[in-house]
Amino acid sequence: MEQLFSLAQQNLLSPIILFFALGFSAAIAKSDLNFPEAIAKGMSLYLLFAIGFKGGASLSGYGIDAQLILSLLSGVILSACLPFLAFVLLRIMTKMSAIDAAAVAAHYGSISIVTFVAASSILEIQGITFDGYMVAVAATMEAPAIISALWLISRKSKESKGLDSELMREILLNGSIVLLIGSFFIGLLTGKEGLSEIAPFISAPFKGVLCLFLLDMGLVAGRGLVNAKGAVSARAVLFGIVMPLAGATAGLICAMIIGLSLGSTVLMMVLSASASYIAVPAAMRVAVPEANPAIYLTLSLGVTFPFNLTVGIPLYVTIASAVIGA
Amino acid sequence: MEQLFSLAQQNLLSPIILFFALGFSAAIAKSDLNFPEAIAKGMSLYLLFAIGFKGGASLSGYGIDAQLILSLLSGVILSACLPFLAFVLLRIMTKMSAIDAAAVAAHYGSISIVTFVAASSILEIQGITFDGYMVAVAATMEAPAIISALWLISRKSKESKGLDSELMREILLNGSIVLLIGSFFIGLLTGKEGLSEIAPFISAPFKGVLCLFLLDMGLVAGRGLVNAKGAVSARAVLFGIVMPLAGATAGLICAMIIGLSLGSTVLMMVLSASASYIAVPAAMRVAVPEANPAIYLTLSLGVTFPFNLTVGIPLYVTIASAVIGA
Amino acid sequence: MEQLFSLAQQNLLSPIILFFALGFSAAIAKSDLNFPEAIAKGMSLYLLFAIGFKGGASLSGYGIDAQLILSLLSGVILSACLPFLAFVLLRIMTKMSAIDAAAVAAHYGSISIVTFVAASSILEIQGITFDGYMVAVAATMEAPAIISALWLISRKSKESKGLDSELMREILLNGSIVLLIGSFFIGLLTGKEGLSEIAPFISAPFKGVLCLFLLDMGLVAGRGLVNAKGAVSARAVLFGIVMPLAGATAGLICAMIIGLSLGSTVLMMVLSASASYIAVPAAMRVAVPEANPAIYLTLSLGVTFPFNLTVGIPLYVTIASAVIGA
Amino acid sequence: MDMHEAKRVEIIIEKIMENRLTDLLIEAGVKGFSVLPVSGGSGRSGHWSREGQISRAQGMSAVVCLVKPDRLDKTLDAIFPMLDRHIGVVSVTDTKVMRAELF
Amino acid sequence: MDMHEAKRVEIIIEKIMENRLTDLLIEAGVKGFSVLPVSGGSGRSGHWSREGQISRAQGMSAVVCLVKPDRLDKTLDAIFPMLDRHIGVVSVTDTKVMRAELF
Amino acid sequence: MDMHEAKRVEIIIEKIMENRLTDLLIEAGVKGFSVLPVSGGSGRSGHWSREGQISRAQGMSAVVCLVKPDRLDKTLDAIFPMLDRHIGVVSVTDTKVMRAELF
Ligand SMILES: Nc1ncnc2c1ncn2[C@@H]1O[C@H](COP(=O)(O)O)[C@@H](O)[C@H]1O
Ligand SMILES: Nc1ncnc2c1ncn2[C@@H]1O[C@H](COP(=O)(O)O)[C@@H](O)[C@H]1O
Ligand SMILES: Nc1ncnc2c1ncn2[C@@H]1O[C@H](COP(=O)(O)O)[C@@H](O)[C@H]1O
Ligand code: NA
Ligand code: NA
Ligand code: NA
Repeated sequence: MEQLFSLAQQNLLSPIILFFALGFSAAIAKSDLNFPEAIAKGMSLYLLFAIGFKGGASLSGYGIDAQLILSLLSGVILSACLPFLAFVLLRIMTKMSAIDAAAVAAHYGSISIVTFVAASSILEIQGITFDGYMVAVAATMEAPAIISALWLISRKSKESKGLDSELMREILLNGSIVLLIGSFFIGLLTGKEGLSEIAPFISAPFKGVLCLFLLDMGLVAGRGLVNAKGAVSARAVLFGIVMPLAGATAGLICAMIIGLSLGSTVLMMVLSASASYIAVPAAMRVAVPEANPAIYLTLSLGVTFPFNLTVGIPLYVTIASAVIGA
Repeated sequence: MEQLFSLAQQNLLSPIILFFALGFSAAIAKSDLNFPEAIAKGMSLYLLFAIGFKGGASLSGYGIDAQLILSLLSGVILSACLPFLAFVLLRIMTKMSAIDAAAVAAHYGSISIVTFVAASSILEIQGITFDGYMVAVAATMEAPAIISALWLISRKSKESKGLDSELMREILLNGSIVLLIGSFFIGLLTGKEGLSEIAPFISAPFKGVLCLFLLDMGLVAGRGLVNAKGAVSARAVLFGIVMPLAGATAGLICAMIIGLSLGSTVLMMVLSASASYIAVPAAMRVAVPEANPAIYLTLSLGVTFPFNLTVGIPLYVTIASAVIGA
Repeated sequence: MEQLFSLAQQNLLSPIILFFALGFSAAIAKSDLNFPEAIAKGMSLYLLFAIGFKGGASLSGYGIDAQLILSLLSGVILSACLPFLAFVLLRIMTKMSAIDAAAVAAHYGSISIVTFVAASSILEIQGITFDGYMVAVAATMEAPAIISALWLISRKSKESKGLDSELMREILLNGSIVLLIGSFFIGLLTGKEGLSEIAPFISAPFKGVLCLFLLDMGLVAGRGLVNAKGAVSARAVLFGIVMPLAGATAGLICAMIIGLSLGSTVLMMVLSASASYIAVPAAMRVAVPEANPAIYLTLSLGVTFPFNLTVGIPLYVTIASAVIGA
Repeated sequence: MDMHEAKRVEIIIEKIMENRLTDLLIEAGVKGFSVLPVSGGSGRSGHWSREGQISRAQGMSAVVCLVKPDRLDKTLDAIFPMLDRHIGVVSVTDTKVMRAELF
Repeated sequence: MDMHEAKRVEIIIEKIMENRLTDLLIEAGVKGFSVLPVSGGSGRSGHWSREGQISRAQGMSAVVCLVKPDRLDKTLDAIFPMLDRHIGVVSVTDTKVMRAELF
Repeated sequence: MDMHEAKRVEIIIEKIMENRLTDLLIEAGVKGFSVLPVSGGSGRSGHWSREGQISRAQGMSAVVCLVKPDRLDKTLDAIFPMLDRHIGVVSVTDTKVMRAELF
């Protein structure tokens, strides 16, 4: 408990969280502070490029072992199954329509890469190591949730076009996945040598860019909340806090079964707990335009993302430490 | 006198000034060199983020003392009073209408943050230290001038809507102020530790970004001059040179009364001498659309900004050194 | 031969080439990965700024000698003459119209600055030094080719407006040239001292930015190829490979006549071998709108650029080493 | 296809006034509008271009608003005072829309 | 100047549907179209603005398509099913073009 | 509201020709115009999209020019030679404007 409080406090006073809070408050206060779309996109490309490459480089020299493959498999399974858990929770906890619930569920099966990055920052500060391949696990968890959710929807709605091959290609080859996986493999191929060439670009300034990026995320999340006033019920907000806890528990169980290290366990929990706000919303707009984007964006970006960032991550670290031991 | 020349020469040959000159000449020569709007905005967000944070971090560990509070107070007073000085000078020196004169006056009461940054760069090269809280002083000087000018205008013009609450909020919560002050407080909170985490992003590359930014400023200032040909009289241009000198004098007097250090005195002079070209023009377009933007933008960005950058800053350093002693 | 293979292999496994390949494949696979236009433009401004400045700074302290002047002269001559060679080759090898052939020829006389940068990266890794003024040579080679090609066209076509003074100004003062030359002179003026001030911005992160930039180039080149399917014949593609070899040979001969060092010889070959895809296409659209942009962009960006990047540069290094000796 | 008469109101106005204008539109009861960026232009107050601008005071936006014909006058009346003081131009074009209930 | 009757079809649609829409247009035989970015807007589904958006799911585009009058119905029929499910508005305006052969 | 007849001339042209076009417009005596970015399109010369382009040779702009009806012919005559050689499309739509003195 003590560890939790000190960790939470340390986390809340870290620059990345404070910049998120700054953006969030500025948006609520209706300041006109904003980032041009191109800069926001550029920063997110930078983050994907950097974490992909660093993950791959840190893995180079190691062979492929069973744990790596089991981790990737767990990722796929978690991503595919969590939407069902989310769907059931939503139908019990809220009065959301089946279509809306399924769309929300897709988001919670998939992942938020920035939450992952924030968690790895915190692990680094704590001196807790994790496996480089967790980046690849993150990538495998982006898409399966979408397919599960579309299956849920196709059961409920005659009208839904569901998953055509065009959409399937878009989901699997979406820019974030391609950049993340591509950088990962290039890092893997070029190894420590490649890393040392570009480290001054992707390592040293990384934290600073992350601060600016989270400032923008705060602005976007805050504005989203302001605009969505009323779109989301109190019960749905509660779901936005309960679901990450449930997801993290599922992630913890998987990690324990595979026998992951403490750091990787935390990241598996974080991935399971986090909700997508880029790839999945796009897929939902295409496949299920009837679902209300205000609901899923508000929950994922306005509720669960800040929750994980501030309370969730320190909590997952504490729990994993207690269960697994440092 | 000798010090002035060597300082001026050194300043004129520094990369930041040379890049400004490059941009300026490229614009005059009608080169198509230009920066996308998003990149210019991104660089200015970076600069505000960096100087705010560094200012705050450098202050952390020190308590709030009388000098800090007196400095902030001086800032507010200078910003509120300088528009009156500018207005009188303009009415004496030029044939500008009262509305235009008041709008111009607002700009000279407020500040240019890039001039401030350039001055602190020069101080650093000279090895002259200054107080981190001068960043906060800069922030407090953005807005009061606008209010003074709007009061001047409301006396002259029946039509003017003046200052509605919406505009007031926009002025006080404008993006630059929020980012500057926000980063300042986060720097203050996270202190040296926070700084060391993000220093590779905000300290090491800072000078280089400033060069690129000033290149763009040169392009914008040069194009402004080309487009505004004829909008501004020779007497107005003279005002654009006399007013910063008058402002710097006022800043010097305040600094001496409070007993600021040499570096902080120079910055107080620079703030008083500089003219806004972002926040104030925006406020004037909303509140006083009758005032001609070609006049105030040309004076502030095309005359006073280059003057301060090239001649002004070394001059203020020399004067402050002579008056206060190193 | 062995050296060639080891060099080629080393080159093909360098991060910059791998990121280009990633972009290229992502585009072919129709991934939606893309860089906002502003970010692409920002990165190219950064690269020009950095290489110009570093070139100038590395030259400062040295006087102007005959070799420098002869190199610049060779650049002008190569750029002015290569279009004739290209034109003849095109007329012999392909069935392209005279207008299209002339437009393509202009591209091959001019240069690609990114190919130049990639080559200097490879030289640095190989520990081969080169002269800073090669950056200036690159700049002088941008424009002459355009004039030669327009002369070729004016002979063939009555309709062509050819080279009016407006276009001439645009060509000579185009943004890339101004930034490259401007940064070069500022680097020259401020020397090692200036460089040390901004090195953390232009040196350390340079390679990383280049990787991201080449990722984007790969996307653009790949999409260009996809869209241009059918616009370019197999014979034209062959030209896109033969011409750089011919150009490199011409560059080698010139370099040997002047007696350049190994590194500078390689760069002279690379400049002669590379084809423009920014300045020249723009000039052609204005002066020769009848010429089909799909042809010259596909050849320059889709064929010759990847060829030089992957096979060409290691080949030129090997040949130059063999001919000149290390 | 069933098409219905409508008016396409296109307002080109300073970016800084954009939010105030759209607030007026909403007050006047329009059911929707779209804002398009304007990257340059020319008028009595001279030539401008967005590239390289750092001042948020400059730049214009184009606000396109499709309205039912009977709502047009109310809409124009609502925005006229702002347009009278601020630089900008308005054009109103006859057009046809699908799904009349949206406008 | 010789001018010919044409229709200006303006479709404001979610960016994420842009490629699907333009594929439909091409299938329907239109000879060209232009896409303009939309930076913000308002409608039944609320107010939005492109700045600060990180989700590619949000944001709209304006697709402008000049067509010969006799091709209009086919064009509208082709795009209607998509517009019926997805948010967005369409307007069709009478206009005149030079060089009729292009449309 | 007092509205006056006017023509809305919309010219979609290569970005690289934008300045030359607007110079022609100014020479032809138009009192103003606005330039809107075009982010993609399709035509005889194929499909293009602005994202990821590094060549300033590509990309189009939309120039919107509101003119008095009696100034239309002069305007079109002025720009026709350029449009004849360069890719791009022009449409002219009847519209109404407030404040006739501006056009
Ligand atoms: N006749 C016109 N057609 C289209 N846009 C115009 C016209 N006149 C003015 N504008 C736009 O309105 C802005 C301000 O016009 P002005 O107030 O005349 O300087 C210009 O920069 C253009 O963007
Ligand atoms: N009447 C209208 N005029 C112009 N654009 C509209 C109109 N209604 C809706 N839009 C655009 O279509 C988007 C979606 O509209 P809606 O489906 O009503 O939320 C809005 O954000 C606007 O960009
Ligand atoms: N019918 C059309 N409607 C709207 N824009 C068009 C049309 N045809 C061509 N364009 C635009 O003009 C550009 C060049 O057309 P083209 O010369 O036919 O390749 C296209 O990329 C579009 O942006
Ligand atoms: Na998840
Ligand atoms: Na001032
Ligand atoms: Na060449």
